[in-house]
Amino acid sequence: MSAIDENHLHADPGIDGHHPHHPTSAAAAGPLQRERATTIFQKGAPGRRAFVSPPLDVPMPPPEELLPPRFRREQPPRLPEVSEPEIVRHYVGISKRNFDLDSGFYPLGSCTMKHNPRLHERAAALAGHARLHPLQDPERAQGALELMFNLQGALSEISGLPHVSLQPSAGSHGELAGVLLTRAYHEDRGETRRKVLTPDTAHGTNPATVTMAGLEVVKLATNPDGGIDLDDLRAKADADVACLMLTNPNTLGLFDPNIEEIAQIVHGVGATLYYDGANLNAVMGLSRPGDMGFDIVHFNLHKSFTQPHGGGGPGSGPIAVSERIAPFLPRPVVARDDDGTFALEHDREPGSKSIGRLRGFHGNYGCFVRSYAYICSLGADGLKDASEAAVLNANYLLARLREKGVAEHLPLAYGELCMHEFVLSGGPMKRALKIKTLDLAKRLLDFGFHPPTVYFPLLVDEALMVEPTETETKETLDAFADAIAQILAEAAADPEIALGAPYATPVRRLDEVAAAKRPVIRQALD
Amino acid sequence: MSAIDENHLHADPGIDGHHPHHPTSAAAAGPLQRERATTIFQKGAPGRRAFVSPPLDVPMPPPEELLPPRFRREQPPRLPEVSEPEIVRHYVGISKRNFDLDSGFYPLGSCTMKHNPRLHERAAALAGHARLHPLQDPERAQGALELMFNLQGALSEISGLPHVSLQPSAGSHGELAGVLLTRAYHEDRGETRRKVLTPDTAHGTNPATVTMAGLEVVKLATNPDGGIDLDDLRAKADADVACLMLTNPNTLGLFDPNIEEIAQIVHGVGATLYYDGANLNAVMGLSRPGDMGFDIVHFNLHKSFTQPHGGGGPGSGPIAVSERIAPFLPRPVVARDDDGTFALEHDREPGSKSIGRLRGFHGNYGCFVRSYAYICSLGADGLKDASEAAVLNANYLLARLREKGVAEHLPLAYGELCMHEFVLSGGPMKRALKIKTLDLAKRLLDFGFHPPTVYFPLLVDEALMVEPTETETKETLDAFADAIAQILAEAAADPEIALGAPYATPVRRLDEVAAAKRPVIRQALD
Amino acid sequence: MLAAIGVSSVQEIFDRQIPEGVRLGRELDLPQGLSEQEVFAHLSELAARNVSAEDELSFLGAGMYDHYVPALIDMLTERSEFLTPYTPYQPEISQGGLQVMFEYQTAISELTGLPVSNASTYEGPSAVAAAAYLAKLHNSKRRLVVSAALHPHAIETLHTLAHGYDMEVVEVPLAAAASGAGAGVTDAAAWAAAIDADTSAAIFAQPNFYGAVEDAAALSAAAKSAGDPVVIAQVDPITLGILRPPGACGVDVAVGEGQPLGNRLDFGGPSFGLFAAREEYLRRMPGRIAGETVDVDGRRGFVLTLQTREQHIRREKATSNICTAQALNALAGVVYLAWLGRRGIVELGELLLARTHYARETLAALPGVHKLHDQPVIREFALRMTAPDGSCVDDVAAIRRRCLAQGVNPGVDVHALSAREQDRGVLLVAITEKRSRADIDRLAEVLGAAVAAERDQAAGPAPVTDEAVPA
Amino acid sequence: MLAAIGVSSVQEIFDRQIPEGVRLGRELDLPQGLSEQEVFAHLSELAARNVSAEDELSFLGAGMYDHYVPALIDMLTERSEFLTPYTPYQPEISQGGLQVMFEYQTAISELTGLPVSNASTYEGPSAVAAAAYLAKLHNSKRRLVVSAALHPHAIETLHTLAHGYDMEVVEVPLAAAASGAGAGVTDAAAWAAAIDADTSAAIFAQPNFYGAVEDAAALSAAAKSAGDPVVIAQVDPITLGILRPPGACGVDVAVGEGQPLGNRLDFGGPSFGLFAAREEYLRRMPGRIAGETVDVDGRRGFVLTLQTREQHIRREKATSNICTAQALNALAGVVYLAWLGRRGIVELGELLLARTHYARETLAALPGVHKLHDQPVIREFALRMTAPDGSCVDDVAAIRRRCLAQGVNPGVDVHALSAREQDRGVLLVAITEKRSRADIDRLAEVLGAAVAAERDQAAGPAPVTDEAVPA
Ligand SMILES: Cc1ncc(COP(=O)(O)O)c(C=O)c1O
Ligand SMILES: Cc1ncc(COP(=O)(O)O)c(C=O)c1O
Repeated sequence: MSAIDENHLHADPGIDGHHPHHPTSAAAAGPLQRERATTIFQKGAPGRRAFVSPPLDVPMPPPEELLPPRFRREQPPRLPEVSEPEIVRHYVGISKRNFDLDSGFYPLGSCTMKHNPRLHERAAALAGHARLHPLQDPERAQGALELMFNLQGALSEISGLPHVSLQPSAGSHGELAGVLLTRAYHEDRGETRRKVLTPDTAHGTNPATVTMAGLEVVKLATNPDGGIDLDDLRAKADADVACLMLTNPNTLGLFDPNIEEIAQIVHGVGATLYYDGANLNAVMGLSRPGDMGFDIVHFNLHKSFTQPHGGGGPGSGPIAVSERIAPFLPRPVVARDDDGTFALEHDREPGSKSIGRLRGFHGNYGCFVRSYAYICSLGADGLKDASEAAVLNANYLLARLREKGVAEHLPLAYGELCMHEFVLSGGPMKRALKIKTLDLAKRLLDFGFHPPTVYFPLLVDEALMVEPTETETKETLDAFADAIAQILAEAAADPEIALGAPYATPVRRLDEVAAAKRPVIRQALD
Repeated sequence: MSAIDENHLHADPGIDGHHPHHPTSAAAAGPLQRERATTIFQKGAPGRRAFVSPPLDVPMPPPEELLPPRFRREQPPRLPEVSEPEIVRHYVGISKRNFDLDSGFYPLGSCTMKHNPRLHERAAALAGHARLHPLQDPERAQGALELMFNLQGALSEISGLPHVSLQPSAGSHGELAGVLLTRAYHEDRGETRRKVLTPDTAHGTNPATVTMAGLEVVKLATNPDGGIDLDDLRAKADADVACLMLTNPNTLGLFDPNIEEIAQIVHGVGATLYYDGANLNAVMGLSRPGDMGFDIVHFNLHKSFTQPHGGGGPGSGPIAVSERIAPFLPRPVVARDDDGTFALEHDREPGSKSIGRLRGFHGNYGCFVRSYAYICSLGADGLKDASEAAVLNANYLLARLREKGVAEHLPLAYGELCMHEFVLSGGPMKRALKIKTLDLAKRLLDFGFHPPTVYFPLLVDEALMVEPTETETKETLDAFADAIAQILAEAAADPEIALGAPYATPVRRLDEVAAAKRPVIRQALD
Repeated sequence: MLAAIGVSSVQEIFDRQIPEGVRLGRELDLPQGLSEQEVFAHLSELAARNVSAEDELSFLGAGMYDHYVPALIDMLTERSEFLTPYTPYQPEISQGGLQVMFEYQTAISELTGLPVSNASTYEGPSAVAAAAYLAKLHNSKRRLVVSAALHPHAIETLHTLAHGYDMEVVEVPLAAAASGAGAGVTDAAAWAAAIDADTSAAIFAQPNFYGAVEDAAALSAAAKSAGDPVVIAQVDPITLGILRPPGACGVDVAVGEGQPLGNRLDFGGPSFGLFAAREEYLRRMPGRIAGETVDVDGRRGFVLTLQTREQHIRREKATSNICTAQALNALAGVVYLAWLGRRGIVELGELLLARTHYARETLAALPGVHKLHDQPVIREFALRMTAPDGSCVDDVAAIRRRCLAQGVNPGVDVHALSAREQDRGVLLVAITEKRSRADIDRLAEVLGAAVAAERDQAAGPAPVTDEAVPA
Repeated sequence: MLAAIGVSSVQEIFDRQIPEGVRLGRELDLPQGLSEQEVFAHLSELAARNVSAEDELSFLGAGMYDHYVPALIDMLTERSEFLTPYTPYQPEISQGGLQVMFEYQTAISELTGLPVSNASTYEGPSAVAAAAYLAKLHNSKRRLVVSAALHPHAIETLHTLAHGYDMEVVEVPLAAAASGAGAGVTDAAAWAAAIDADTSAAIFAQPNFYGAVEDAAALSAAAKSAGDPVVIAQVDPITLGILRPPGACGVDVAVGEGQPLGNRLDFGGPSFGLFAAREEYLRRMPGRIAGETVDVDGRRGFVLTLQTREQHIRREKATSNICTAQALNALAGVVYLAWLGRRGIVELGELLLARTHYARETLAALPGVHKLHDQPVIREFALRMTAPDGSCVDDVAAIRRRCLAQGVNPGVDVHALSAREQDRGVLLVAITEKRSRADIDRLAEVLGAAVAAERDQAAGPAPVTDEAVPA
């Protein structure tokens, strides 16, 4: 079915032409829809298996001697009993029930779904990287440490901040590190600041992080241009403010023109400025958070630096910080000794100000390999080109969506131009055409597109947040714009089509309320 | 669509229930069907590219000096102009228009579509195998030569014949080697024998090979039990017969019970006996061609020894021969020297009787790695188990298809039991239900199964040749049998359904006549 | 494209949006781009300067282990359909990923004997801290009692995060060597004593960092009778084929490092953290959870469920800030478990048990090498190196260096990892199914020689040239 | 299952079918089966005993070349959808594979400048023999005239197969060194003289085995005026971005080894053979051909076409016996060509041209090292090693051994490959885009020293210890 099988940009998105008002009829059911989901636990048969054990080549003392019965499990866990061919068929089969970036356009705002070059997978799979134990002696892991050192350096240069920790496991983990760093910084100065300012456009991880770090969220208003409301900021910036967390360009895809003044205000009250780097793809080589006045930045290597998203991770969320924050960085970091060798610097001295570790070992090294490969491939010029192309693509697509027929229904929420992404409002569409942003999104599935991010940022009515990235062609952008126009035209004629969408997906709209009300979160076994 | 997306064995094979007699209506079109095929040459835009050249790091003399204009190409070949993301999307997209073994049952008779363990791909990809140059000095390729030596040994043991050449590139290449060996053998004895006997059940490559090797095909009749007609054989076996080519079990899935007598007759007139090893999967560790009296055997590593079929290759067709044929073997072969090192034995002495090379280098080594891994995994016991399971599965599926409702329409063509495959006749079905074997096959596509081999062997009316292999589960065999029964029942009610099938595939029945009449075999470019 | 936008250059788009003062105005100080083959050559060269588990006979463990990863895992995780999508926000086109989560949750629930599992957290140590946060949300108490026999990284992470939670961490020491159980296990008396009514969570590891099988049921029971903490166990999933599962030992929340389940070493990440709990914690769990439901036509399907726990809905009231987690690693985990299967996980457990036992007995028979404790061990165990006078050898590093020179990495120098006094002289040795008896015997030979040489050297100077052959 | 079949054991199924006299009755004399990890360890150990192009600085070529294979090829060829189906007998569910064939045919047609291409043959040398068979079918003549500057394996294969075709092979020698062009190219006069009215095909290689660019147009024209043979060129596809294509040189059939196009070395196979021709040969081509058509609903689609040429339809009257060919390798080939693209194939050609020229000039400047010929070269060239007295060095092997000891594989000892007198003292050096200028300079250094040492040794005994350091 279209949504998951092909990037068929010019396809007829296929509701049965003869029955436009009965789109849910069995006639329209695609073949994957006829297949009922069956888990691996429901397959196989007793005694089947894939694993063959290596031989028992040591003496076998009585089992009780090795592990007394009171420690022993009584019944084996009811794992599947399946052969290798069955496992392969099962997972290859369900993989086909996924839409993916290699199969079509994925303009998911705030997520930077750029192409993932396969070179990176090849490099990361080299035994010297993939089979390197994290506790290998540093002298015997010099290649890995050099890679991390170089990556630290590149991220430092890109962010304009001198010190980097690669440890955090994802963006929100980086945020947590950042807020804890801020706390440590203030505490070190004998201050207990409790408030963290976050604009109402902020990503959910920002406020959630603040709470987990024991601080308190104070919301900042957005001005009519989509930037921080400076008056609100001035009013709230007081001595109890620990930090302002900002995304710039923000989640509206807009670069805050007052960023210098914002920094001044925040620093003026002794607070730190935190940069949520999820939108860094707009400004690589063009503008640097450090130069804007930020003290702490997190990177999402899985966004700007093309670590594949894996269906929801793994990611990696390194942070870069200014000098004043550096003493508090999580340890270890990688340092180069005078003799050119690389070392893990632990800082275990008694007076250490480090906030400590955030996780085991050194961070998601496998992601570092990929992002480092990406930085090497693009280089200084290529990174800038990538951001320029990302912004060009976004503005072109925006221009296409500001054409007549679309713009009246889906106006740009703020601004005129945009950076790497933009946010439309589905409010007029909802009022005029009686379909919501959700319906538009679901109908896009039938056209073989992943929908944009929907209902975020929260301050935009019926928000639709579109991020095309630099690796898409003009043909794809045009096809997407055409699809939006077609869906709107179709809705003008008959809103039921979108309201009932999708039709061509392995399953159609799912009952999320029932799922949450009586959660079934594992396969029942007998 | 079902056929290529899921091994959905219990799915409703979905013709629109409301319009059973209008299955070709647009209403039934699946989404992949709405996508028009577009080649990579029709994508991209001028100037786009994936390749980035390494730097020119040497002096660049004037181009004419390096390559005079008369040798130069005037216009670059019109290759595609596409970026890496476009290439990935294109080929990932068209890959989804293929049915494959990892996605469903593939009982293609005579092809042994058994599971391809991924271990083999991993092993073959090791740089020590994949990046080994064929002209590496033998002392520096000892691992590869040992692997080839061990594989030669294993194939020798499995076939019961002492000498092996790994050189042929596929089964039919092995046949060509075999017939040339036979010719060389007779010529060496001063005889010019012109005739090669092939049963009418023989695979097309056998007679085609005979012609290419300059000999003449003489057909042998099949007796009512499905074996060689001994009288016909006796009548035709004369001093001008060079060879009898036989598949045993033959292409009816039957082991010739007279094999010993056949060998006697053939050897009695001084001819050689050639074993087409395509069906070896029935008898590994159970019966050996050498012990049956065969002089020359080819193996299809891509069948019995699970080299993935790749959409039509690569394969590999090693041959094993008896002592009397050995002097004529293609060279080089791998030998072990007294000191335990391995060498490529060329036999370039003036008196060499070798027929010479059949191709460059040493054969399809990448396939050797996989098949050797397979033999190591299974071992002596496992190979026998595999053949036993293959035969058990075939007989079970046969039994299921001899149930009422099926057997009257699709009787077993010959015999009672079978070996690893069996051949049904669709003749009664055609007469009673008005659908042909082709229609049944096409309708199976809608059920998500690859059809069996059809219209082969030629002597069976409306033949359907089914080879389930040992790596399928009973559940799969049952589902397939159920599907056949369902299609027959459906045809009894309405033959039009099968006659119009398939419905759920990316394209439906294709006009092969038009394709052959005015062949369009490349993308037109302007 | 520029015409459609209404600008004359790309530069103009930036100039109109980014204030001049914060434009970079120069090129980044980074090397220029390279061709694919050059990048690959560079990354290969870096890889070649690492000694991987392929390049030496390695007994390193302490949290990540060189288990065999079956080839089908690579094939599946490299499929575009699993590798390149993001979090399944659009369930209609993400049933593959959602079903994988559901199956993963089932497998983890089975392994741990606990009814609910999330779809993954980052990795092992941070999962411990995440469990502590769950306890905080659950009972709003302030004390975290943790066994000192946890992985040091887990303890350190807990300290870091507890500061954010405004909670206090109390470490329960190891039992003294003189006690019945020997050193290397949690001191049961101290454990019970540390837990009070204000204790939010009581945390131990099973098997613990020193490889010892703890008396999990006893620790849980003691905790419950000393207060009302959430009992958290950090477990090693590969042992759960043979070890009594946490759900059957009174544990409330089980967390652990998932790497042993079909994930690469990757110099420490990415892997995944498993997180399972009793039913009552379900609505406070961190991370994604896939749930079963039906679509408008009644077809079975899966969705992300209980999202009101999550940051994108609940923002500052979320139960966790986690967003991107470890879906692909969890996929590898569940495929690995399917590959092992119901029998395989037991067989593998028994093999590890037997080999580890053999290794421990063989090594502990060497002069100067002693078991740290007598508890059962499954795939890892701690040894203490002593000088001839019986005092513990400070310089495990020197012994290790001698082994490394022979191509054998004998395991982890625990003091170098933890910097804790209790860990001086301790070597942690991991045995996976890839380490055969012959490998273990080779380790015994090399380690025996290394310890002997160090003891000799301690006794007086002697040349070591014959051992200093590079690997 | 047995009950359904109506037997009491599997054994019975066999006993009832296989005569007792030919039952094996014992176990095969092979080792017992192994676990996946053991098999992988064994195959890894074998791999480790090969010196691959990753382990040395290699200038080996002579038919297969260490070009860079982009990562996306592995990803695509490893997709189940391409890896595991067989020949597309059922076109409705094989459009992916069929379209790949159609695209491949287009790419080969573009490269060669010839209108028709099949979907692949086995590999290079056997493709030459297959082309000869096409000539036989076309004109029923008996003589095959072949340049001695073909790859020796191609000539040997042609001899083997020609015996089956009942055809005679006549080799045209190389031009003598004294001639204008130097040695290493086909002797134009002998070529013209060898071709007569009974000549079925005239075969040359472009560039030829010695790396020389032949005057293809002249050879074709000469052949056509000397008789009416099918003119067959064995071409190297990677050169066709810059070299005049066979279709523009009067060639009728172009064949060649496809390995340089995105295929691994694999110790010599599998790869693919390309096969393209003028329109008039279409219905006698060997192998699969995909053709465009429409389905019953008018959709564009692809099928295997012109199957009446093939063995499964025409049996003894087929134009070839080929069945399983090299579909997956051809897929790698067309993906590689798409990756290079219209510009890339030219840029790559220019880079190879420049580097190869540099390498030839640099090496030929070494004492005792000479160009074999003066023809232009693109990615490979032949050198002749001479003793100080100007005679050719017999022992290229000794020179190579000295280089190998330095980690440099200087190329192919041609005489060892061909055993032809003409090839004594000849070293064939291949340059790919992976061999940088620095690599070439290193080769020059090592080869220069090796030749000098051999010349010294020829002059009198001298110790070579300082060079015999293992790599
Ligand atoms: C603006 C913004 N901030 C933070 C995050 C959190 O990053 P991660 O998912 O890597 O934890 C995201 C990612 O979705 C984001 O879009
Ligand atoms: C019985 C039989 N013989 C010979 C062959 C030819 O083998 P290959 O396709 O490897 O050339 C086949 C394969 O299809 C076959 O089934």
